[in-house]
Amino acid sequence: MINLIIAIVIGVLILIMAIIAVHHKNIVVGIIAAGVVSLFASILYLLLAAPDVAMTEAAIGSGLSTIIFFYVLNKIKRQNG
Amino acid sequence: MENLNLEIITLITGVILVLIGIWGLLTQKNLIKIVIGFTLFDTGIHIIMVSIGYVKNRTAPIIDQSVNINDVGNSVVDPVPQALVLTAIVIGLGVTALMLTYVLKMYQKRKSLEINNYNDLKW
Amino acid sequence: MVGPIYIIAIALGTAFSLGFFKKANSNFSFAFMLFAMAFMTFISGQWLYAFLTQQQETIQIFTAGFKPPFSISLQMGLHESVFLSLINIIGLLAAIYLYDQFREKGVQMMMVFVLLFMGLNVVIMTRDIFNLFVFLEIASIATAGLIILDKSINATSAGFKYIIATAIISGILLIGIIAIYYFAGSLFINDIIKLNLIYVKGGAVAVFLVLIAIILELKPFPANGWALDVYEAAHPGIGAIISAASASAGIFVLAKILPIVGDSGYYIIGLIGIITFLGSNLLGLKQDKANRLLGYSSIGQIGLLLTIIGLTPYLGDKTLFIAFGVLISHALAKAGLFWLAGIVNSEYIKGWAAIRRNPLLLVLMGTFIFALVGFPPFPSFFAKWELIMQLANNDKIIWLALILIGSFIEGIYLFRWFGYAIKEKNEDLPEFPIKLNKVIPVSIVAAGLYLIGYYTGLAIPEAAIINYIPLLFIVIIFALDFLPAYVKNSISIIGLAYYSYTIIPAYFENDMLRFIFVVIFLVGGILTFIAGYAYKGKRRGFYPVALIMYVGLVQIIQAENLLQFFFGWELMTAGSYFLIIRGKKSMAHALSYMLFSMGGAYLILAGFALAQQGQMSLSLDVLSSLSNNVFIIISLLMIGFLTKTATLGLHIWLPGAHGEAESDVSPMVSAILLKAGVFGLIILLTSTIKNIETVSIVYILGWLGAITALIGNLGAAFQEDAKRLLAYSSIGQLGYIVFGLAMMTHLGWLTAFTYTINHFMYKAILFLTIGAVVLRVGTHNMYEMGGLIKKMPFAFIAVLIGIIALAGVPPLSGFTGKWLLYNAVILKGWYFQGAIAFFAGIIAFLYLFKLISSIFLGQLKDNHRNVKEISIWFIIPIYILIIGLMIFAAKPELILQPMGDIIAQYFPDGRLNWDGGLATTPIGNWHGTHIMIIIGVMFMLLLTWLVVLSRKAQKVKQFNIVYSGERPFTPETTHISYNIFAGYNKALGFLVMPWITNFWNFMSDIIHDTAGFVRRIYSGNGQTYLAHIIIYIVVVYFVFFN
Amino acid sequence: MVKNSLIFIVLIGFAVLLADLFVGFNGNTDLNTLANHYAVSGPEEVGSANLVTAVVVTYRGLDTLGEVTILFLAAAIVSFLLKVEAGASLNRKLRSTSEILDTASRILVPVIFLFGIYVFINGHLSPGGGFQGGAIIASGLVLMLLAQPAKEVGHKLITLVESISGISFVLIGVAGVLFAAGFLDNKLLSLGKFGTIFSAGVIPIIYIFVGLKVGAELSGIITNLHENQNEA
Repeated sequence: MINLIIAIVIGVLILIMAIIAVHHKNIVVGIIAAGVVSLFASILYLLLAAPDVAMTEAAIGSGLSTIIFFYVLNKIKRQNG
Repeated sequence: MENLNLEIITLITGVILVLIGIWGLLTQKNLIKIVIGFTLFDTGIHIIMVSIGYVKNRTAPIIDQSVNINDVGNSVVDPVPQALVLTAIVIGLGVTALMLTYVLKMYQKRKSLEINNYNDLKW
Repeated sequence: MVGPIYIIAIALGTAFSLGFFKKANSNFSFAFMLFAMAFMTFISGQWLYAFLTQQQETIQIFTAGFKPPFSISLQMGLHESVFLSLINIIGLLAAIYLYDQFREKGVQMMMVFVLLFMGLNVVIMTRDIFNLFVFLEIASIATAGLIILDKSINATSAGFKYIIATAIISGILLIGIIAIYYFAGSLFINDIIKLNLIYVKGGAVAVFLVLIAIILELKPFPANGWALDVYEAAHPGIGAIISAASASAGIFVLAKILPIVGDSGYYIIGLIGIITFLGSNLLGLKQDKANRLLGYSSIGQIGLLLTIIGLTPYLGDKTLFIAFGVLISHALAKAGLFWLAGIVNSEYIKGWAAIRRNPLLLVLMGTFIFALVGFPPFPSFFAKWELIMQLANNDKIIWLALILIGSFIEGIYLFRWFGYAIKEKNEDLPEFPIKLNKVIPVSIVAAGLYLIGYYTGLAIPEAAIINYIPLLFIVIIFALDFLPAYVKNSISIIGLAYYSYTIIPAYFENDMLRFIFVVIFLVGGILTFIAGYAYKGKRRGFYPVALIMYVGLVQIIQAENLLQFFFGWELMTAGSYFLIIRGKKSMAHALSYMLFSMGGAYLILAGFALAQQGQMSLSLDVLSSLSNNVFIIISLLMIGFLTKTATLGLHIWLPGAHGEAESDVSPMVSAILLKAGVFGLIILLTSTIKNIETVSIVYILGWLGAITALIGNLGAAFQEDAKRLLAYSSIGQLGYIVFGLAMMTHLGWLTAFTYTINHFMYKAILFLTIGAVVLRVGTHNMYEMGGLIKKMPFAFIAVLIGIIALAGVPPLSGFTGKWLLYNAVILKGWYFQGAIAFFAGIIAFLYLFKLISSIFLGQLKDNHRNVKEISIWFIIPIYILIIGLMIFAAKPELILQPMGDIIAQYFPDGRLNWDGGLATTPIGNWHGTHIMIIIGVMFMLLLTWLVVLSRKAQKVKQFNIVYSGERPFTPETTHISYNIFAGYNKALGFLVMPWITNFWNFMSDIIHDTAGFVRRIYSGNGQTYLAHIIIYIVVVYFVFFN
Repeated sequence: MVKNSLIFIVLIGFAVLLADLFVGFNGNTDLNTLANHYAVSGPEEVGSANLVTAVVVTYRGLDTLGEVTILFLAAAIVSFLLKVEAGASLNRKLRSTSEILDTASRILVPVIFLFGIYVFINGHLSPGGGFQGGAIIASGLVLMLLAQPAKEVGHKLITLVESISGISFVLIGVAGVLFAAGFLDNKLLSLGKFGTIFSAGVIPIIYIFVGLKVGAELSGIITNLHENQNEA
């Protein structure tokens, strides 16, 4: 039961974050929000008895992926300035 | 709450995430936002996949102290979707990295992140 | 044998090892990679060989030592080995072709390249649906990597569009796969097939998602903008791989997952396919960029393949053969064209005119274009034939029509493009370097097309008896193209003479009807070739194409079945197209000739298909035992043949095509080629004579023939260009022939045959003579000539005899024809039509008079003071023909009597009675020899009288002309034949107003405007393309699943 | 926004499609035959305590090979795209990093690397494996680069690791064909005692190579982006 409530809360958070990621004007916020979506997703995976997937999502989806986004964004900003 | 299972909640989350991702892909004009849309779409699919492999009240498909070695078949969730998701996540990362590199390259050429500025090829 | 798994091991090992060579010599890395590609080709090739020759059984390869569904398994069977070999060979050739790019871009590109092909290989072999997804991803990511080899902004943005589109498609595929796993509990394709998921709630949607994703990978219209941009922007070497290799793999994957969908999938795929085929080709019409055009054509061809797959239930066990023929032609030809695009390096198709600086490349391009359109002897020809026949057998008439329409549209832009390559100005186009490593792959695929075409032909019993030896002879002539023209001319004449010697005697004994035509074709061919000695230099390319036409013509005569007939028909069309386009200003005319011919050929094809429907035979005899759709079949075939006889409405190609052709080509395409249509009509009418439907059709045909005669002659009368005049005259003459045939009486047919023989002779004489004169004076315009009688007496006499014959004035054989015609008309009772034909005959005098008066009489032009008599090489054939004409005029019974016996088989009543040389009909009689003698005597008397009188004649001085003190602004206007029939024009001009030309132009405009409008959906915006994909999925889903 | 409303309608259509797809989904109560086989016979057949690992590395080893290949491809393409064209100016603007970050990274990076290695060596026993381990190693590298932006990372070393581990992976697969029952067969080595480090046949070895390879590939992508970062 507690799992259910956590799942619902996380699910709603994921969707909110996803909407922020898509619609927020600031790209940096968008990228972070997308990373948070991944992070929350990995919690869902834990709930779903998938620790392997959770680890991978955390390391790759919210970690490396976000870093790559930032590297590229940073590079673009530098070129702009 | 009787019919509301964990995996149904996550499945719905995943489906909506997929839709939000596609919405982002189709409506955002900023190239990076489009790539973000793709990652959301991808994550949504992964959540759907893991949800499908879940079996109620079972543990992770790892045989340790918590699992009765003689009754593994009745105590763990389906390992196959998890294995597939592992693969899919890594593939998704490769694709994302590639997309972002393209975006970078496009920006270097034209100094714009607006997708509408890359319509030279048409008809 | 080396196991298929080593394809993966070698490719991956190579790709991973290439990292070591980052700084090492690139040539070494290249050799290393090339070796890997060669090894992959070798493995797939040896399996193919084993399957074809050693009854090798299909094998399963289990990875990880477990049987499926527990582990991933691969399969190697005949079909897999065919596709793998095709893909790997293209890969190997592409690697050679891309050598410079590899050297420039380094090892990363080589890694990506090898991995792309490994991905495609596994995609074909795997039997696991998730594994399929992984390796499809490998292939599409590798493709995306190759696209941006070209670092231009367009290539980068196209690459971005490509990668987001494929990422979305893969995502859809993944959802489908996981849902299938949920419903089936397995990822092993064989297991999934057994479960019939389509009947499970939700399972059907899962299957749909997988199916639509695979279809989307194949770029269906209109959700394919991303792919078109890629074709346009990527290096053509990459375009070749996407179009040939990746698309082939995609088709295979579709065929692999199709059993999961079950029978309900066929309909969707067929519909998607035909929409893609039609839509893509339609939009191709407006395209003027070469690479993008190739993209449209590629997608169109894939659409055709989808259609074929979708039609599997109707094509039965022929499906594989048909799909193979279309696919192999598409893959090889498209790879070849893309590679050529890389060599020519011209963005716009007009720039391809540069290609003809290198004749070999031009021939290669022609090979690919004809292979794509489906001409013999390429695999696509036989495939298309089987496809159309099977569709007819299953009563899928609409599909049949749509496929032919799509093929026709594709032909329009392909031939327009080819026309630019042959004829568009190329003086100021940039030079392009020709590298051996680029030409070799192109040549190999072209050779492959011919070779595979030959073997596909053997697979159809009706085609297996086709005589390929004449075609081999043409290849030899082509190989000798470097020799001077007179050598090739002699070889060609010897070839035709030998050909005649081997086949003519048998026809003389057994089949008088075919004998006449084969003599016209072959003896006519020899005579026109004699004129070829007048040409100096090498005359590159002339002899092979002329021989193609003759071989095609003879094959029409020799054909024992419909397929052979059509084979010959298409060969003849191809050869004559090349002959026509050789003329100086022929580009547009050759295109219009080709389009009418192609349209006609497709009608004939459709007619044949319907005719053999349900008869289990392709023999020509099926035409005589029609039972269903008789009216439609006869109409289709008739219209098809009438395109070649240039009957009213279908004639607009002729004046330009004949008028602008070279001097010795005009008689070939006029006196000889047009008879192919007549022969077709005769075959059709003799076969269907007993069908009641024929009656009403030939009634219309009769009117058409008569009006054509009138319009043709009127058109000729208003011409100021001598060759166009003769061309229009041909339209009129063919109108008489059609009119005669349409009467369906003994005399009517005799008339038609007489006109056929006559037209062959006098039109050959006139065209040869006028052509020879044109060669001397350098213009077609009659008002720029004049007074040539003294310079060219032989030419004058030839034209004089020619026009007397043509006009139907006694004593020459034209009169024979006319006399027969009026007898036939009266007996038939077609007075109105007869009146029109009679009126047309009067108009013929007008233009014939002009022909002789304005060229040979009157004042000699200043600039023609030094012209010589026409070439002896023209005089020889002309006078041989004149002798023939005289014999036919004096002794018509020699031919007409046996002819009458033939016709009597079909029309025994109302025969012409012969009593020695005296021919009698119920309404009169005539004696060719006597008339000849009488008129000859009168002529001699008159001539003597004139000679005696002309002593008193006064010579008119050159400038003894007075214009009331006025100097004409343009001196030509004072020429007698300048606007000579202005008065008639006022009276009858409305009849020759270009109604028909306008009609066809209007049709063409409508089609082009539609294409121009529809293609705006390809806005160039990657996001719009994504939206197309999603909309496509949703629309297809709701159309087919709700 | 007409266009956006159109897209919205299409999305609703797509949502209906997905709803149709999952309308019967009510959660599993049991494993299907395939999963049950993996769960029941997996430990015996493959010897891996982590069933996901058993599926990833052995049963579906070809997928994993393909997946590694995809990362490899991505790394190659990124490196090709970001290759500094000869003659491009190399004016490096380096940010100063704080002493603390620098010191912390010096201590942390080796620990992170070790942790990554631990994760992929134990992939057959506990959650984790080659991908996770490789990703962790790559994050260590990121930390290092953040702390010391001027640091040159040995491309040669990365390439070498990448190539050698990739080739080894393929060779193990081929060895399976030659000496055992098929490509990537796990029984090339004895399965050992269930639940210990040295068990589960070649899985740990493959996972080491996968880990190294993934780590190298991700590092390759990141260093390429990083170096490009400093060259404007």
